[in-house]
Amino acid sequence: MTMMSVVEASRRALAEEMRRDATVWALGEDLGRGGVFQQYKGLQAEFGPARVLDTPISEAAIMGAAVGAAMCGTRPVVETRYLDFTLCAADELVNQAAKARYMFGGQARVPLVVRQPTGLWMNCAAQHSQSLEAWWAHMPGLVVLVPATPADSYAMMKAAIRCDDPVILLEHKELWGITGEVEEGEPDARLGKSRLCRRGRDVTIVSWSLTVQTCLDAAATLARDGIEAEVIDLRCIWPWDQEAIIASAEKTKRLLVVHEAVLTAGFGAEIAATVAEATGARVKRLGSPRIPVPFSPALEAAFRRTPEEIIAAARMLVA
Amino acid sequence: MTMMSVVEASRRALAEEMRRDATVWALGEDLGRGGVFQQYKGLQAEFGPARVLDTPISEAAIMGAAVGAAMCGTRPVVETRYLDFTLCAADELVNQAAKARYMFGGQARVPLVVRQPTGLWMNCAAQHSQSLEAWWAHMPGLVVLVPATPADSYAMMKAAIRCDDPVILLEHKELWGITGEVEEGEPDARLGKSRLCRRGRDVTIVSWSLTVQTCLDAAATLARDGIEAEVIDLRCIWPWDQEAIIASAEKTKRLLVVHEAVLTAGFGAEIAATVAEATGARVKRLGSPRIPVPFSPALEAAFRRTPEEIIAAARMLVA
Amino acid sequence: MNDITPTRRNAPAAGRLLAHYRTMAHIRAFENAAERLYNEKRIPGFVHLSTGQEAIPAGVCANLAPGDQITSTHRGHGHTIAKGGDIGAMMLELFGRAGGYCRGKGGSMHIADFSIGMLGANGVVAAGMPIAVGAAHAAKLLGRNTVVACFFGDGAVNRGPFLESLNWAAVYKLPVLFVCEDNRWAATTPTATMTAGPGIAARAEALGLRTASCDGNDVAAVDDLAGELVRTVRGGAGPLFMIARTYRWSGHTSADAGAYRNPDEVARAKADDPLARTRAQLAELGIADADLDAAVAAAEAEIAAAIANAEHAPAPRLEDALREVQDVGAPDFARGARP
Amino acid sequence: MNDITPTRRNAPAAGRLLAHYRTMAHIRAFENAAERLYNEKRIPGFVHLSTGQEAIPAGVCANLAPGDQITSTHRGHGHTIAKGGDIGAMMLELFGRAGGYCRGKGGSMHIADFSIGMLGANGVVAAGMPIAVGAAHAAKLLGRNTVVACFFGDGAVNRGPFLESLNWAAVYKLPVLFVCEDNRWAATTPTATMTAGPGIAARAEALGLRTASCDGNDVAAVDDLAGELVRTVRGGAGPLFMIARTYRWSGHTSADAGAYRNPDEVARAKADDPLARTRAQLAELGIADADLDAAVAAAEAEIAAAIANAEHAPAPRLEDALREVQDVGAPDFARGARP
Ligand SMILES: Cc1ncc(C[n+]2csc(CCOP(=O)(O)OP(=O)(O)O)c2C)c(N)n1
Ligand SMILES: Cc1ncc(C[n+]2csc(CCOP(=O)(O)OP(=O)(O)O)c2C)c(N)n1
Ligand SMILES: [Mg+2]
Ligand SMILES: [Mg+2]
Repeated sequence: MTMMSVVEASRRALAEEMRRDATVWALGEDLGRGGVFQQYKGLQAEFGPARVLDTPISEAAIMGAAVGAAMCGTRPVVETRYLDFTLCAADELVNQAAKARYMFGGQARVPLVVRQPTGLWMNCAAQHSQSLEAWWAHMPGLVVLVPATPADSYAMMKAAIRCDDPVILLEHKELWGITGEVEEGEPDARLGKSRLCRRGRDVTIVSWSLTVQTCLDAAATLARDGIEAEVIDLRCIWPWDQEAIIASAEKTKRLLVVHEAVLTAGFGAEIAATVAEATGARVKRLGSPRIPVPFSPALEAAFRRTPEEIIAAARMLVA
Repeated sequence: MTMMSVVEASRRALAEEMRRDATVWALGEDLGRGGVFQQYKGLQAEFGPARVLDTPISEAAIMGAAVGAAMCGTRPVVETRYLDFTLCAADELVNQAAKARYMFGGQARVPLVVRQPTGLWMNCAAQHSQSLEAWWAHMPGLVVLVPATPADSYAMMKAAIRCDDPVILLEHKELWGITGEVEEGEPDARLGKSRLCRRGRDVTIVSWSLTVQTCLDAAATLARDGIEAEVIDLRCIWPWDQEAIIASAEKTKRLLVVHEAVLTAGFGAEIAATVAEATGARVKRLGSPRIPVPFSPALEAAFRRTPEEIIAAARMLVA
Repeated sequence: MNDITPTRRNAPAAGRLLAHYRTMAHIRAFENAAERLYNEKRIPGFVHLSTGQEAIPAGVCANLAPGDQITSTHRGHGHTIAKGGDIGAMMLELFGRAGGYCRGKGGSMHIADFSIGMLGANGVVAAGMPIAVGAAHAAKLLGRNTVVACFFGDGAVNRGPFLESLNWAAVYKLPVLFVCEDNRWAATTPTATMTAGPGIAARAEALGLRTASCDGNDVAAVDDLAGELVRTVRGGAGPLFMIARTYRWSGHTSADAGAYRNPDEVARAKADDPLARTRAQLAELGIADADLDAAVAAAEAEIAAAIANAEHAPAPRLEDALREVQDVGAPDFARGARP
Repeated sequence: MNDITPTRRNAPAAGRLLAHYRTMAHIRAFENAAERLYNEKRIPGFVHLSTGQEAIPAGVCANLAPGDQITSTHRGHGHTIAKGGDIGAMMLELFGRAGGYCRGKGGSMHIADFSIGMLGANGVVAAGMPIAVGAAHAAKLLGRNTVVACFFGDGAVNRGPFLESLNWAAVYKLPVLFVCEDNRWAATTPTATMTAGPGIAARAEALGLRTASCDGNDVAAVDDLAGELVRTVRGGAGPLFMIARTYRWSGHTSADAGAYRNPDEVARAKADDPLARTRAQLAELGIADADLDAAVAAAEAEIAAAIANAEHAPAPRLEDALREVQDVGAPDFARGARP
């Protein structure tokens, strides 16, 4: 186990996969300079400009070429720079990458990783801060991962690269710098399995990515009042760990789902609806209001989950 | 009241708005020949080629130019031909149209209508059959309409054109030919209000677009067994009629949401989650499996809601 | 503007031309059958017919090695046949049968045969272009000496991916031959009315590609030009671009009568039949009419057999709808519709 | 390649040149201040600085009428100032204040002033291009005689919307002047390494637009060329395309030191300072140094006042986050986060 940051963990995982498998390559704008978050730092020096490819500002071609290259024996890792720019390549991702295997009756495989730096960071406003896991969850053919720790960033990067289907890797921009223990080597990413972060009996709190820590902070406060929250890091949006979430909600009889993305038709709805269908648990969701991400910190606060609102919602559920 | 088909109702509404307001115009590919579904038939002859504009196959420019033109004093009606091609203009729709008013602090208004022929029709397979109302519901700034009748096609087209914000008009391709009574003139589209199609006390069935009729068919069968289903046509995905749905679910204590779109993270999840949060009603959803739309009728059946499965689900809820 | 002048062979070799004729006869027979099957409501969905355009796939694909690849468009039957596709599997797919190319999941608009390097028809205009470029990128990364031929229509030149794909191929010097099938129409619109500037070749040249054009109804001309270009591309020259002028005999889809076109224009195009022209050339080279009739009859018989086989072949089972989506997170009916 | 040759005025009129100098001095002072504010962590977010590129917006916008419009890029402060924007409102926006141009919702990357026809900076490369075209399309539909100047960078020419927008403008003969600010870099990448073919002008010409280029650091040259082109566009000639060569003094964003660039290249560019060049020209025309110093001082004072005002201006209230989203279906906190 080694302490490292998310940016270091994901870089190491990518480098190790590139060493292991010569068909793995990364492409995107400005990768040769390390990428916007230095998540590619040093990789071009090691692997050369052909395998760490600097591209034109051509999102449709970046994604489309990656689809073609993935269908023809390579494993491209696409850097989208900011999730938001994926919208410039939506046809290539959704109508081509996600559907190719199926449309062609299983003839094509698209082992593609799409890295999407996600969410709030540095007040980048409406076109550089979106969280769209609910969109990808709704899109057949895609695997959707939302690591919250350096260990998961490392393990999921490896699993994503080894996956024979297209994987969306949502990398929250405010997590790059956090550090934690990472088990290097051949970790088991357990795609589809959640992580129990804190055991509790009174209420189940499910979250992912940046907001997991916010939920843990809230749980600590709740514990002081005698409310024991079970906090689960979902880790994967698709497939998601229905079994564990339903079991926990059955135990605690209360489910709270917390995410940064817009509440309306967010992935919290899928979880809450599934749990409501399967159990008698009370359910509640916390997410952002249905607004574009605003610039000013005073306004952007509407997009930040806080321990206070989680505490209030948990208390309400428990009451 | 006049009997007419959906295609006729929507064409009339567009023509009447174009007569009423010289700033309304329509743009898209092949409109001069009436459009793929003849929903523009005769309009270029009446309004000329500048206001019923044939465009290049340039989805990004169609949508992007419409955004610019909408911000500058006109009311464009964009024809996307098939919803699926909207993905070639996702940046223009999502990052520009939906966010412009907000990002610019209210300076810009984007009175844009985006017509998206939606859903199954003629076995057009994975790239011509998608239903993405859940995506648009998740996107702040958009109004999302899902008419199921000629009367609503007429009224909602007018309301969409008069709306000062971008409106997604999801026009199900299998509905073009159905006929019904239309109140012409200045109908009240009541955006955000649902329509009670059938009163019942045992279970609330919520649906929209093509599947409303399937639910009514199921309700007729259920009634023979003494189960009285309340069937509600949601009409609008955003804003949606939370008040009426919650009230009905409170009354019947059971909610069933039925849609053609993929179940996972579909809009049914938002409705079921909202109702579960607000009431003690049992909830259940029916939607398509998480697969691309297949071609063969034998497979495409997986995407068609049937009265039988609705009946079975309603019975299960009532049991 | 067109800065490549192919070295024209003095006379096409009869054997090669006859092979082209056979390919074209198969395409023609397939398209005629598809049209009839659609009109008789014997197949689901629509078909986009390439009748009248047969010489382009025939002439281009004759220059491709088995390991070479192609990407296609919504109008892909001819490309598939010319690349060596299995007519029986394609017909099964048109019928939506379990034994079809795509197990009934794709239909006409998503025909593919990855075993012969046919990387798929595509329902989105120009969407095959970046995919072709990516296939060539993979070939370069993997050190394969293969070429990708990217077919697309004249309507595709107004979509952004046209620019992005050509630029990409040129920047990375990828082995792609872009083949524009210029049939002058994009659905119901004359492409010229929607395409500004000096023309398609100028666009490609402005993106760094050398271009050449030919009469796309003259299979020998297509063959000559494609032969030269494929050799040059394979030699490492980077991408090249060819334009083959042709005409779409039918409507845009099988549902479209094409009534918006001037009947004279259509009649003139039909008089310029690529099959008839090849037949005349072959006659001049001494090939007997009977041999040519036999080629046509053989093609028609093959297609008839494919239909006979497909019409009563088993449909896929509903549960097959859940297969081939994805491994991790595969769907199940429990979480969706009924089983 | 560049097929428009502007009629060069014999000598720039001193008054006009002085006005340009004032505009440029304001932009320079604003960018210097923004950079300092970012470094001192006094403003949220990032800023993209146009230091060194001031002559282009100054020279182009001087030829626009108040009713004319512009679209901008991520690097939009200079465009806004040159079009006559309110420096105080822009500074308030950089600070995220309630009184800012966008009420604190947009920040530097979404500066806009619709009252003066500044239709917005844009966080997506090339996204302003179809919007500019649409604004011009509206002008044509409404019978307005206005012109839209569309600013974009050299990096944008590799995005699909570049092709789609130029083709659209040319097909419909729309009153757009495309202005490529060619600073040779796109973020950390030299654009030439990613741009195939004979160059940007050739791309525009292949799409049916006449083009011209000029030294973008010579405000008189920009003014002359833009003047001629705007007149031609306004006359109904359809879209035109100009390229102004310049250099980005700073890094890509305020967070980027730009260390990947050759220091000599940067030094050479800084020696070619558009403000210094204009100053020299003005000196030749007899304008006293003191007057020019006064212009700079006035600009700096105005910016200082804007900062002083913005720094302590009220922030927006949290509930304002819910305003200006949409009328029908407006959000509320009850259905989202806390109130
Ligand atoms: C992005 C996109 N826009 C529109 C369509 C609808 N469409 C299908 S084929 C076609 C015309 C294409 O013309 P061209 O590229 O010349 O090919 P041709 O049909 O002539 O072979 C159109 C508009 C589509 N499939 N994809
Ligand atoms: C579609 C898209 N891709 C990538 C980016 C990230 N990005 C912002 S500015 C920029 C460089 C743009 O270069 P250029 O167009 O030359 O403008 P300049 O910055 O030189 O003014 C990039 C890659 C973006 N904003 N949008
Ligand atoms: Mg064509
Ligand atoms: Mg630049």
